[in-house]
Amino acid sequence: MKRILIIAASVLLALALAIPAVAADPVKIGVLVPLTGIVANGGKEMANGIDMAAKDKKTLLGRPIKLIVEDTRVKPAVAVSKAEKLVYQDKSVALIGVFSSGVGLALAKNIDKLNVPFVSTHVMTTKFYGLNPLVFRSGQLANDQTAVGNVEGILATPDLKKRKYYVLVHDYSWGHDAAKRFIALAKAKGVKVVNPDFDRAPIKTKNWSTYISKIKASGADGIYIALITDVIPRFMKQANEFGLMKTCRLVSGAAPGAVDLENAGTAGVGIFGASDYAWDLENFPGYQAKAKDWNTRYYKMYKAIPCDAAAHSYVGAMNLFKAIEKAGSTDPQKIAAAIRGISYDGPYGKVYICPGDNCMRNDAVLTETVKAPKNPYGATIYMKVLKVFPAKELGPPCKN
Amino acid sequence: MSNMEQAAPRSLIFERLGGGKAMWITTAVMVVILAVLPFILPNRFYIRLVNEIMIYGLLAMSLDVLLGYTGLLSFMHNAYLGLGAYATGLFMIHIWPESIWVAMLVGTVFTMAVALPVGWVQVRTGGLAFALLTLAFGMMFYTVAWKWYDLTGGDDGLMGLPQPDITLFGLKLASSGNSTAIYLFTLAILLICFVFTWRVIHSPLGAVLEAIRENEERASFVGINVRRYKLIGWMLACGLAGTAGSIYILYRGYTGPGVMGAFEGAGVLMMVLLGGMGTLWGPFIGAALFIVLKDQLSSWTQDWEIFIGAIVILLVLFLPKGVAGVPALFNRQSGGED
Amino acid sequence: MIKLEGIDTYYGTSHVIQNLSLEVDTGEAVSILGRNGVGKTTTMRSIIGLTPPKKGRVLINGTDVRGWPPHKIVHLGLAYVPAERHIFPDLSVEENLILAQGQGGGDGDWSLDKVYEYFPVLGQRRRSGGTKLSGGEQQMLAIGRALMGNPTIMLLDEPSQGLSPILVAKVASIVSDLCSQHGITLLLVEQNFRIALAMAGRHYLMGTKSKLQGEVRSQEIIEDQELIKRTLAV
Amino acid sequence: MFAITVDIILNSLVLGGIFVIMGVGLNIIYGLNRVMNLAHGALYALGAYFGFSVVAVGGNYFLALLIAPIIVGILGLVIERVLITPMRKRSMIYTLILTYGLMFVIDGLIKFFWGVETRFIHLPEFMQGTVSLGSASYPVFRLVILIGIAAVVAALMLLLGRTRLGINMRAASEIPEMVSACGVNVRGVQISGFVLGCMLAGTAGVLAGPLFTVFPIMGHDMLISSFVVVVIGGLGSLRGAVIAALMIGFVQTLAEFFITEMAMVIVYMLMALILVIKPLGILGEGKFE
Amino acid sequence: MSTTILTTQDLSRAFGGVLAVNLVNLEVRDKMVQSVIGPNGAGKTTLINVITGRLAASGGKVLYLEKDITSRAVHHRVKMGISRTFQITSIFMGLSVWENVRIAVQSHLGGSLRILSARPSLGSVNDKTEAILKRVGLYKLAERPANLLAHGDQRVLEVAISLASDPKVLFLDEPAAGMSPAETDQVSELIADLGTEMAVVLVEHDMEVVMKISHHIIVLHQGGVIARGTPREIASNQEVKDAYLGGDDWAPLSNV
Repeated sequence: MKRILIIAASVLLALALAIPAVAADPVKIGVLVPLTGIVANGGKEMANGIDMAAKDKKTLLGRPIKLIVEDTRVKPAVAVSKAEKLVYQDKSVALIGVFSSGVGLALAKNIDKLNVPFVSTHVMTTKFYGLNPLVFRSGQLANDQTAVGNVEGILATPDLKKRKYYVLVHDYSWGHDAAKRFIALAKAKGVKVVNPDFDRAPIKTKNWSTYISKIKASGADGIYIALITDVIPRFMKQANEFGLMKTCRLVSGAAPGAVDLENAGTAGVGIFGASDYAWDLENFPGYQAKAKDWNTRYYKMYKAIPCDAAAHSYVGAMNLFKAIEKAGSTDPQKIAAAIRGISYDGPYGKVYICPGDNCMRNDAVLTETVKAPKNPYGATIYMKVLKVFPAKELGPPCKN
Repeated sequence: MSNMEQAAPRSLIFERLGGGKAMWITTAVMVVILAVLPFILPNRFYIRLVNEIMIYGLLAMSLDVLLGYTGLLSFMHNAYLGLGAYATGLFMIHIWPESIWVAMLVGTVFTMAVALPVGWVQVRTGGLAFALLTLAFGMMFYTVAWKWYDLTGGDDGLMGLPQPDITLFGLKLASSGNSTAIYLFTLAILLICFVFTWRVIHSPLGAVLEAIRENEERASFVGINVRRYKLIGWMLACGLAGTAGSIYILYRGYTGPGVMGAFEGAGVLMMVLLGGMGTLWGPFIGAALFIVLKDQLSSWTQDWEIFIGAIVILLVLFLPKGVAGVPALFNRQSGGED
Repeated sequence: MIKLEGIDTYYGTSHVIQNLSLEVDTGEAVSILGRNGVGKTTTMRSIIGLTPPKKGRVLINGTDVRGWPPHKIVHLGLAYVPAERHIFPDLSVEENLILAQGQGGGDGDWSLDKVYEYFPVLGQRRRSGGTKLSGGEQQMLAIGRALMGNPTIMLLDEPSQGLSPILVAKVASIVSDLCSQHGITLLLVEQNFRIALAMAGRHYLMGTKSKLQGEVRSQEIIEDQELIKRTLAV
Repeated sequence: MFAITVDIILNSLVLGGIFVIMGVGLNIIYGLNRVMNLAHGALYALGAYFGFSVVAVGGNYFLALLIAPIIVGILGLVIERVLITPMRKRSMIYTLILTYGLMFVIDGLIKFFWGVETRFIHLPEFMQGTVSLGSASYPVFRLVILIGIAAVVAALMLLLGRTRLGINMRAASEIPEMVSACGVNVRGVQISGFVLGCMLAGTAGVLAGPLFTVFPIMGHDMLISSFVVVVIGGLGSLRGAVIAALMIGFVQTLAEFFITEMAMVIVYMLMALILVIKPLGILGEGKFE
Repeated sequence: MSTTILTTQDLSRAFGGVLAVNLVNLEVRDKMVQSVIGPNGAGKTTLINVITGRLAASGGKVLYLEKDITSRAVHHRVKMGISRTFQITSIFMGLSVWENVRIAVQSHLGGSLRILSARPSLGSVNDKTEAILKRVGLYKLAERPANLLAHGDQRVLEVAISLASDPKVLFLDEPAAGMSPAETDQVSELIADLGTEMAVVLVEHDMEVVMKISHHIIVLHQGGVIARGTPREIASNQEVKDAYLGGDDWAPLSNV
């Protein structure tokens, strides 16, 4: 008898622990970001951007906005189970965020079951084009877009143009995708790549010395990397320590994380690459006012350097909020329909979601990390904007 | 018969449960509660949670067959869940997407086929070396799953699992895409595995495994081929883990190398210890507590690891026999260490 | 010096020593004679604290040390030479000696040099690993190690075990000399009464279950050798 | 080609050296206490973080190298007294699971106090840049760290070989009972061993900090690698751990250089192979030399 | 003269450089109690360990029913009819008395691989378990967990376990160790009784027991056999006395 009681008690305890707290009044939005693991910084910045958007927007459909933030730990399985929790238990009407293509694709696979729109703000794989009616990409440039930005940038910069590039990527779908896109485009445009099969480093890699040795051995004098943003300064630091950066220039498929860039100090100088946003945009005509305003407010709210992860997550959230208002309801299909074709004029100009493939089109910047001039954000290293690409130049063309 | 029942040992909780009606009534009640749960609980999140608990409970139970009944420690039993999941998934994606039953069989058999040579090597060492070898082989499987991008999808995991109908004797029951259907399917498989394992544990073979756990040397000196039976225990545990893996991928529609990681393995070990070794139902309670705690804590606080860790430490210090040891606390004799 | 009052000691569930009392005076050399398996070694371990008695009193110079950790008992001036020697295999001879240096708390002036003086063979092999020594050398090392602590009491467990008679004779005479020269109280455990006779003046005869069958002086044994054989009959 | 060879050899030594310190620390704890410390990796991370903090508040790297291990050692003492002592008489599986819980707690505390971002330990001016070795060049700080590793190993050898405490430790890993019967407080020796092991983990952390950067879960992989080292070398065998650590350092570096894809599989296969041939590891179990 | 079941030929076992068992030739005969005695460290237990397969031999042979079994696995030897008890009680502590014996009987009679039947369904196993427990006098305690038994009963239980495999040779390593006088009497009666059915090899310190129930005694000293014979012969053997209590070669000491 006792044992029956214990089993029953355990089950009750388990259920009691899982009972949800509050009834739904606010509009709930599920936010999936990594808060632990190597990309935790990026996750924090994404959460900040989305939080800022919610604070700016204040209400949806006349109801308060409630963001429920869950940690994906950058693990697809965890993310899916958190998404289930956000949707089934918390009754979130939409999911937003997500770092890493692997996580994004796993979630996309399950989205029909979950039956809510999912706006990814930090997924770069090209597989997202037209993947699912409920899945959107609004944020980070996709790999084909960064490839265009980077190759064009290389061609436009005399110092970079003649170099032979060694391609090193993180070993998962985004890395592979980014490498293939870059290599294909480089080939077409006459940029030399020494290892067309590209080198793949496990995501866990902390010790880059072997890869650095390989780059040295390859005779390359340029490096193209597609590494998770937080890792870039780490790689740079080690490349510097080995004296690799004396001979090589670095082009990155993703913008380095702001905090990590700051932590890396001067080691992080000299990262060249295309991105959607850099706070330096506030010095560029046409973006000046909006960027400056957004930067100042972001810095004030989070005591953190404004960065691309926060900016495109902000924009993604704004797109979603606008669409919910436009749909006038929290019905998933209606929201999804409203997101298609929505546009928003944010810190980096006007963006819009192409209705044909559910992915965003936006302007982008070519940047290089350099020592920062005196600035209000306390940054010592920053991404200097070299060039601005209009959305049209980056492609791909939007077909309806 | 009744005479023999009386002479049967009464020393261990599971024996008492096994001998009496109490456990079967409890089991039946639990199964009924679990079976009606999806129909009375509208929130699918809980259904998914309970589903996950059932799968990990099965995995923990299979580890307990090894640890609690045979006395062998496996650090990475989850690797065999992973093998089962990948085998089932790959079979359905590349070879035959039609039948859920065949896929499950493939998952289980493949897991056991891999476990056989591994087990053969492991049982030659014994003791702590056995445990450390499970770590080595487990990490190897993990690394292969993680690095063999073309086959396993690497870090992204295995996706795009077909969702065939669940059929029984040609009769279509439901779609495996339906989470309630998968839930009930899991429950059914779980029940079969539980009854099967219970039967095995209380069979003459189970007695041999127990004897090895209690005193390996004495076991060999009553004529038991210890290595052979350890291998049988290992194969049984791995087969069950493979089955759990098959359900896992059907339930999740996805699997990645993450489920095979070393730290996930320690989590499974923790479930067994939470629930109490040497009882078949203990691991399920352990799995429930562990999964719910982890899930809830990670939602409530970013510092959930501290709490999980602290709970584990307190449990080991003050309740080393797990939840299954709780009855002893109520007994007159204190449940002290022997 | 050493006084056991009704001690009871268990080895696991086995009740090895039942209500044992005995006494050794300062400067005395006493043996416990008995066949194997009667609990002689356990008596030693009870005194030194390795197998603490569950009941009774273990008095060292009047202090009840029952339940004390062994090292504190050693600090009262005890030294223990187990029958198995327990030489640390991966320590050199010298390191084996250094380990025990000064731990006994007595006022002796034992040093490496002095031990090497008594046991020249140890000096010659000071760098060798403990297990590379022969049985006799190991026994000497064990005794040397015990002496390094400057003990006032030495517990010597079956020095004859596994040694040839010649070696035993040598060891026995060295130890006897040492103890009388340095005023070390000796408690010896033996099943070979001739060694006991050679080294101790008073003997407890121990039978099954650590039951004392009597107490005799060496003279009595020498006069009546059958006494031992009657009491401890094979 | 020469440059690459130099790189590979030095990198292997650096990696192997960190493994040596970790593996030896684990083995000292195991040999004396029969505790397989799963929190060892977390203590390593903690060492790196303390090192980072010492530098961040204005100390220099060498001060960090001194202070951080001491703090980790003190923590080790607390852990031993509060958590390990009550477990002495229990089966080893309980300490395994207990230290696993401890690992989570320390991981969580690191995140709580230092946040989740990657930290960089700033090194003194002279340690930046490269030094040329013939036609090859190598980062100065890596050489300094290599020297640091050598110094730690030498100090450890002196401690174990020449001091009273070292002799006591080696003896206590063999026949603890006899150590006690020689008048040495064997519990004290065991506790010192635990603290020493923790200090070594902390030291490895400070040394590895500038190599791999400092981040919350940095201890996880290091723990697994240390396990591999300890198992291949033979549980409790210090010499075995050194041999195994250097071997793994080389194998891992070479495998990463030449095949990348399955580098770690090679390492695990090697471990399995060694254990099949020698189930107790290269130098067997319980040797503490 | 009863038949010889087991013989050893120059059996040796070395630990490091020390020969714990040195060229021992032994003949174990059916339906007899033979005792192996000797002072501490004489190599008695090592000898049994080598014969029963717990330790490998360093030299020599063990012949059982004229088959060379020197390097057979332990469980094979048990199946062939060689059974033993240990100096330190070795039973299944967490199991009941019944289950302790039952598992041994089951292992002997077979059925261990019948995974789908319940344990009590092996009828012949149960019958035999019951018979053995009754014989050794533990039947009343069948349900009790072994770890809660008195020390003496645990030792008897170990004998019961070792009887389950219908041994032809039974090695008993100090079965009476730690027993009370009454228990010792009981167990020696049991051993004497067993000696009428099978070959029993007894290692025992309690000389009263040895002298009372042995038919034949072998005396080991420093790994080698120094005497063999009937209890009476051994009792009067000077060499044996010397080994135990010190012989004439100790003479130089006696005048110290």
